[in-house]
Amino acid sequence: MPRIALFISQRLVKAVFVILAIAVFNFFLVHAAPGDPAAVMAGEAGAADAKFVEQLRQQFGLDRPLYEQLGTYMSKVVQADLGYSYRQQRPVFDLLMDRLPVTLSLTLTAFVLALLGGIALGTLAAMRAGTWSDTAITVVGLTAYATPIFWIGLMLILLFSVNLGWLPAFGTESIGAGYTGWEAFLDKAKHLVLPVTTLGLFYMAVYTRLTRASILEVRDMDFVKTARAKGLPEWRIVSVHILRNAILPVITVAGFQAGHLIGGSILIETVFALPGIGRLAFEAVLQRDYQVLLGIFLLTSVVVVVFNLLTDLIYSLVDPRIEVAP
Amino acid sequence: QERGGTMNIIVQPEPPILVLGLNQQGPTQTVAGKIYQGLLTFSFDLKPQPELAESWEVSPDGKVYTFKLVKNAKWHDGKPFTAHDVVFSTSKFLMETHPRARATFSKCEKIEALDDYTVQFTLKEPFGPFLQAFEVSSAPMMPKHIYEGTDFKANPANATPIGTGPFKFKEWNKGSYIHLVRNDEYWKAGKPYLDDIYFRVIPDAASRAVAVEQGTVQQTQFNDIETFDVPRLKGLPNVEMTTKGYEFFAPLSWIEINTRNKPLDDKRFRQAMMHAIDRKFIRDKIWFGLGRPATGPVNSVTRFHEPNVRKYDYDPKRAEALLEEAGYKKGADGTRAKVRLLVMPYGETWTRLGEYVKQAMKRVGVDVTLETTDAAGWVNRVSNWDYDLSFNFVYQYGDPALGVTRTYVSDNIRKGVMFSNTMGYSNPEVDQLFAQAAQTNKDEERQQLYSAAQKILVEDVPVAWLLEMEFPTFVDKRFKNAVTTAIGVNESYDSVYMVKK
Amino acid sequence: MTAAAITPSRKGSGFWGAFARNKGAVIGLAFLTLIVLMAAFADVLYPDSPWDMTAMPFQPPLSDDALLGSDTLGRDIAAGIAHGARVSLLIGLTSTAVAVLIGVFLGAVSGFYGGRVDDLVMRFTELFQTIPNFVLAVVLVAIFTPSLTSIVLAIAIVSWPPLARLARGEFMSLRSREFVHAAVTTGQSNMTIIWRQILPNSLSPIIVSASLMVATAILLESSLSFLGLGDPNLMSWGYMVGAARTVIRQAWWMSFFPGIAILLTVLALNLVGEGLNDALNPKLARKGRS
Amino acid sequence: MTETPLLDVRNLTIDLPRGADRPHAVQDLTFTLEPGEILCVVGESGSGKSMTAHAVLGLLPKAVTVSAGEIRHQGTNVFSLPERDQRALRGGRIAMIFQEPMTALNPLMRVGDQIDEVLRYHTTLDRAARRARVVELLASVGLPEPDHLRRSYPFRLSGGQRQRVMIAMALAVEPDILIADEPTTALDVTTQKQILELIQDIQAKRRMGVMFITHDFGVVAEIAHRVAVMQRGQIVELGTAEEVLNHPRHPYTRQLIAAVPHLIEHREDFTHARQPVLTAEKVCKTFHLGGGFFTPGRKVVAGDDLSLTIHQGETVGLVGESGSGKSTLGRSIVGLIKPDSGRILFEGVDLLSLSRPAFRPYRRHVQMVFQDPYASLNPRHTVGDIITQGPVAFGEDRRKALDKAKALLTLVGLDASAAERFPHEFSGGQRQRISIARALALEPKLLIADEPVSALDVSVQAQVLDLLEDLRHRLNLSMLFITHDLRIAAQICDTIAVMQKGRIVEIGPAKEVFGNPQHSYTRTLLDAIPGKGWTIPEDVVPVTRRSAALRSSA
Ligand SMILES: Nc1ncnc2c1ncn2[C@@H]1O[C@H](COP(=O)(O)OP(=O)(O)OP(=O)(O)O)[C@@H](O)[C@H]1O
Ligand SMILES: Nc1ncnc2c1ncn2[C@@H]1O[C@H](COP(=O)(O)OP(=O)(O)OP(=O)(O)O)[C@@H](O)[C@H]1O
Ligand SMILES: [Mg+2]
Ligand SMILES: [Mg+2]
Repeated sequence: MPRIALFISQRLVKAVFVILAIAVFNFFLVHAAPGDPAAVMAGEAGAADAKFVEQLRQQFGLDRPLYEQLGTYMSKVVQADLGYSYRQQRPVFDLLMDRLPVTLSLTLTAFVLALLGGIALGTLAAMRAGTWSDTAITVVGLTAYATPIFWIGLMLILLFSVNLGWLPAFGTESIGAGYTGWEAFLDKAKHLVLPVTTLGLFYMAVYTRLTRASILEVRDMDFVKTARAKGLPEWRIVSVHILRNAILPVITVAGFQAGHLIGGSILIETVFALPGIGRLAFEAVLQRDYQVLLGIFLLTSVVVVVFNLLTDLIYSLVDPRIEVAP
Repeated sequence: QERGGTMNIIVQPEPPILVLGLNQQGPTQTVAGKIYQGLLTFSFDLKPQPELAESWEVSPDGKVYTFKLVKNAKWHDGKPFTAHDVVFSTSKFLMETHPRARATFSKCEKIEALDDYTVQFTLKEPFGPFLQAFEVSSAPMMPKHIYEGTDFKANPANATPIGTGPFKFKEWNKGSYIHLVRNDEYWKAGKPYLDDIYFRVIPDAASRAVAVEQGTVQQTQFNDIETFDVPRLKGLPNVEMTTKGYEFFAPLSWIEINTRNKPLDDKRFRQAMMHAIDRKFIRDKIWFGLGRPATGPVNSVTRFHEPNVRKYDYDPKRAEALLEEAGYKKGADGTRAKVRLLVMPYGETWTRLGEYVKQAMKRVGVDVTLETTDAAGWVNRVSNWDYDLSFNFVYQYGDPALGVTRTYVSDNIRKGVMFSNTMGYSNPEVDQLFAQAAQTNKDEERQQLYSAAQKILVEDVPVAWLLEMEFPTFVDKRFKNAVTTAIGVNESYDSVYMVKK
Repeated sequence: MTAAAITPSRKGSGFWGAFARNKGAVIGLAFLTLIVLMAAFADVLYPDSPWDMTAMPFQPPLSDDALLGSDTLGRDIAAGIAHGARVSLLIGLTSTAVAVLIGVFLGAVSGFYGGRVDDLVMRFTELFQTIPNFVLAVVLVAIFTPSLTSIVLAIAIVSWPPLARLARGEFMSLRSREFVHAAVTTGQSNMTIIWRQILPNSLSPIIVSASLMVATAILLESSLSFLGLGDPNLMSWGYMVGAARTVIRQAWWMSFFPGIAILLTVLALNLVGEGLNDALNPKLARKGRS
Repeated sequence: MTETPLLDVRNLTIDLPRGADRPHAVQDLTFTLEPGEILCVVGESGSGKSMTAHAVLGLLPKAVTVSAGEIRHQGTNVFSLPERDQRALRGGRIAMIFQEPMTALNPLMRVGDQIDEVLRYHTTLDRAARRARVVELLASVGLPEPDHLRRSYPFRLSGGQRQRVMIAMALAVEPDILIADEPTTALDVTTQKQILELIQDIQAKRRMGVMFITHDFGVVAEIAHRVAVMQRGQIVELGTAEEVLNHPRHPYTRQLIAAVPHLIEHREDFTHARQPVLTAEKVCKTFHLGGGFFTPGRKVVAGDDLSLTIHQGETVGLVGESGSGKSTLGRSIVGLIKPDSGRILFEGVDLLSLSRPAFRPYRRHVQMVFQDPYASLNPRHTVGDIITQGPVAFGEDRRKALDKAKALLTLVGLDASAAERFPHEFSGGQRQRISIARALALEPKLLIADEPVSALDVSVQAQVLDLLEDLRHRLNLSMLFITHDLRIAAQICDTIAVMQKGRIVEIGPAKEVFGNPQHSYTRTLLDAIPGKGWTIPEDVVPVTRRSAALRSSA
């Protein structure tokens, strides 16, 4: 499919520019802050003399002029080198890769569940528009949408870990339990239940609303009337004619949000003490770990761009009208 | 006292690195204290106890210190620990990487190994608290054979720390846990007892509390448990709480006052602050009973504390009178003055404290605007004197010369340096007293000098002292001997054992 | 797009009629009115500062000196909620207003002029949309230190892109509408056309999404406060939950009530937003029900 | 008639939900459909034509219910059947074609699959047999390369092709009733002709009963055996085509027929002695669509060497099928589009060479009336505002402009008080009068009318055309009249220009172009006009005569 290849290369070129622009933008944003990592480390050491801070600054390259730092940074970014975190004494790339699995397993599971659940509930609600089940789904969805995500997390911990003791409240696995194989997987899955539920609930509400609205829109279109006039059974009309057409706007929004789930996971990872990218980002802000912060920004931008690309591709597969147009 | 058992200890925040010589943040000390060792440790009353040094002598003029080392200590890679390691650590490694050690050992004229197991330190002039500098976090012993001739900070061996301690580094799952295992060739026969120690990273305070309750972790220390959880956790049947084991650190908290700015340059205004703030309330309601209201610059568990100083009781009336006297009359809106308070970004409790101070000062007519920032911003602003009020607490390291002097003497007014005399307080008399007291090793003489200094300082209020802070250590009742010395949880844990039921 | 979409709702009865037919919207509006009243009369209801320690700490709800209980320092939760309504609404409204200004301006310019200008503005918008919202907001607030202004600006900065896209779309489609062409042929200037012809007609979807954005802004503010990035001088609901989360197990009420306050306010705003949507965009409204 | 009719609708009454403009969509409707017959249902918009059709298929919207009457299909009451059997009836025995071929097909499904679906649910054929049948069907409706087309998505097909696919789908299982709800309204005349022929052809071959809904009497004249005329939910007249078309009895039928525009000879010939007002010389315009980093995008030639002159007092008609570039020329003249090359001379000045500010003074001389009376008035401004905005922009005093606007409103046949009201308070015809008043407010010399009546009902259409005709005479306006309806063009234009694919293929006096077309395309167009064989009966007063009477009395 040379068309698709052309399309992808076109989008990639565009994406590279966006990402480079973001890198520059972030660089200045992050450096606009007062204080630097040397200061934080001096503060945490509990005692500091001028030499110590000076040493740190030199080590971090913070004594160079800003444009020089930008130059160094950009030339590294171009080579896919995200730099070195002096605070954590590790290459940023390694740090991110350490944290990425947790965040990905959290966000992707939440995303997939939210998408499937949202589409199912939205369809149900729309096809029964006006009945009590529609009302119930709508009300619950709206409530989930309006509730602060961290608050849901806290309430779930309170209920399921503290009061009922069914599920672990934090962490990604039971440490020192020595599980292997299937047991280890189950253990990890158990740790993910509450965070995934919390994160997924909000997005499920979003997708439910979207699906419902989209189906209501499609439901009255002419081609659905045609399908009815053909004497097709209802389930086929819903699944083949209505849903497939209604799903497109949901895919757009979903693809758009998939990248932003990382933002939502800051809160989730904080509440549930998960060592993921979101928390790393928050800590990096507070500790002024420039390199890490810039790395995360870059990574998330890449994720968003990749997801947008995927969305476009899926879109072009589902919708023949989109001739993978730019 | 049998062998075996795994202990899970909270570590928070996650240390950046475990090489104690390179990083001395609190969490690093707690973890690395099991891997590295110092020459000495300290009893609860801050008397030196043997560790890697089995005995020591001080010359009568107080200038020469000679240590005899244990003979069977080995590094985790099997190499013997000798006097040369001590010399390397104190004269090379720490001089480059450890600000506190640098301050101490730069007072030495020479450091030499008399033989493989004897080290001698010769001081340029007597320094009272010299022995205090040999505890594990102040002077951790680093392996010469690994670091000699390398760039210490970039040495690849930093990823797998090698010490002489009872536990060896096994694995570090970043963001999750650090795993230490028993050092089978530990130099104390039959020790340690525990097989494994896991340090678990749990960034959320509420989660940490849950972890203690559910018994997932068996020990917490320092600020791990937020103060409001302390009363509840104290009541748990499976854990025991102690506030002992922090004597060496003896943290003291205060409101940092920028005495360069109006109206804070007025002694009476600062005294009024001392009267306006109810330190008992702070202790009881914000620190939930932990700590003691501070009376002056030296913590009562630190050596040379002077109890007989001017007392500042909670007395808003008195505070208002002092403000009137200083000329701060009430304006139309009931406000006498406006100041900013830069809240220390080290957790909820300090935020609550900020809110309390704001309300307390409002009661005497001083309008306080709260400012928050992150750690970097806080260090940056305080060390560059861009603040009116802030909070701070510092460790006293057992001796005023180590942990108190630096805050008040005028030659430590250094812009851009944190934990210096950032208040800009300057009193030649105080400078003089502190200088003399450091240079003698006669305890009575030092007591007199320090008492005099404390009286002056309490009168001048260069900072508004709040609490002699206490940290709660929660330990699972099955684990014994966790807190035995003045450095508490930073100890090597070679004598900790688990009682199996 | 047919004429129905731009049929105006000037007729009072039409707008209110359509609005009132949506039961949820009426409930939401009633609730919102209550919250606004509470915010307006917070000083009358609780004349003292919400920071004042008026009760014993840790008083459960329905105790003598604190209707909804007191917090860890003995501050009245009810007073906090009443005063917090102000902050939440203030931040929600101002940040939305700023976002609307930025978004509509850029979107209008982009949609009206098209071509290069459009390209440039859209690339710029894309940039902001690629960085995850909340991460950017956290970084902005942390960097510029938390204060009312920095929070409002941060929320506005992360919220404007969707509005810009919406406004752009509206302007683009309205620009090629015949009444705009008619305005061009009758010799009206670009400014007049943007201002008098297009803007009023693109307003209703913008109003609808702005009303929903107020809700999102309130949620964002509470999330920031929850992470300790709120203005320390303002008693806001997010702050209250954030401050109480650590004692949630001893004192559920401290985080429960402010959490409920956020939930209800956001819910009410959403309901009102949907009602506005029904009333202002009647085409969609009809589909939404039947 | 001894055999039971195919379809027998008796006393059908359909209720509308509360709040609708009337209580019943249709009321007490009775008619039959015999095999082999085409029954045309005509009537104005909203008269209940579609509702009736939907009721037959059991596809009424949820809120709409049948409250009385019955529909019998070969004797069995449709309503009494269980849902399963109703479904079998639908698509199996009764098939339907909808008005909009653009939206009536599922955009995400290959057309072959869409036809296949019918076969799957109404026959027991296996896969291969179904496929063969699909190909056969596509071929039978005259689609080229049916085996290839089967795998296309609807968006690749033209409107006419889609409508053919719809018909193929409807015929899939050989139903005995075909309901066509305005199946050609959205199509070009030429395509319309083909589709009408196709339906007639198939109907005749299979002896189907066809219920054909339309509002175009030309179409009725072309195909109907019997005609039912509906007004406000009731059948006001039902009879054979002959009876209804040539001897209408009901006043409503007569009114409808009177409004039908007709290919008639133009009443007065234009004398070319007068001054040219506007001359277009070699105007070219090409649109570039899409295109990105690598792709060049698509080119559409909308104007290719267009030349044309409009004299003072002359009406030039621009006709041609959709997309031929008519609007592009009109818009270029008023400056909404900038052509790539060529000159547009207004009283000797080349408008295209002028800068924006220099162009402005000329704007008032060239005004435009747009196609859509709904979309061309800003819904948020009062009618007074709308009319005065132009003069105010040219520096006129608001007060004065408003007085003038009121005078204009009376001129176009509205009350002066209309100035205070908003556009949505007017009917379509009234709105078009308002937009004419707006165009006149600047006292233009030239009026460009871009399909000004195509969005209106026939009867309203006639009124607006009358008005334009009247104003032209009174104000001595020049006019460029764009339309795709040749009957309308014939009625009011002096000169006709025929466009095809961006070129003017024929231009000349109306009489000559219609009477003696030179270009083959013009002939195709003329040939495709439905109902040519039918002339409006004498006793029904033709529109033009009525308008002449109106003019002399004014
Ligand atoms: N879904 C609906 N709900 C309520 N009323 C409707 C609905 N659809 C149509 N109507 C009303 O029913 C009446 C008849 O409509 P119908 O569609 O049958 O008219 P029509 O003769 O087909 O008109 P057109 O020529 O415009 O297609 C109209 O008054 C219309 O407003
Ligand atoms: N702004 C535009 N951008 C791109 N293509 C355009 C634009 N306007 C018109 N076209 C294309 O130019 C061609 C001629 O369009 P134009 O509107 O002039 O046709 P028309 O004869 O008026 O048709 P209709 O009868 O449908 O109104 C069409 O193919 C159309 O798609
Ligand atoms: Mg119809
Ligand atoms: Mg056109």
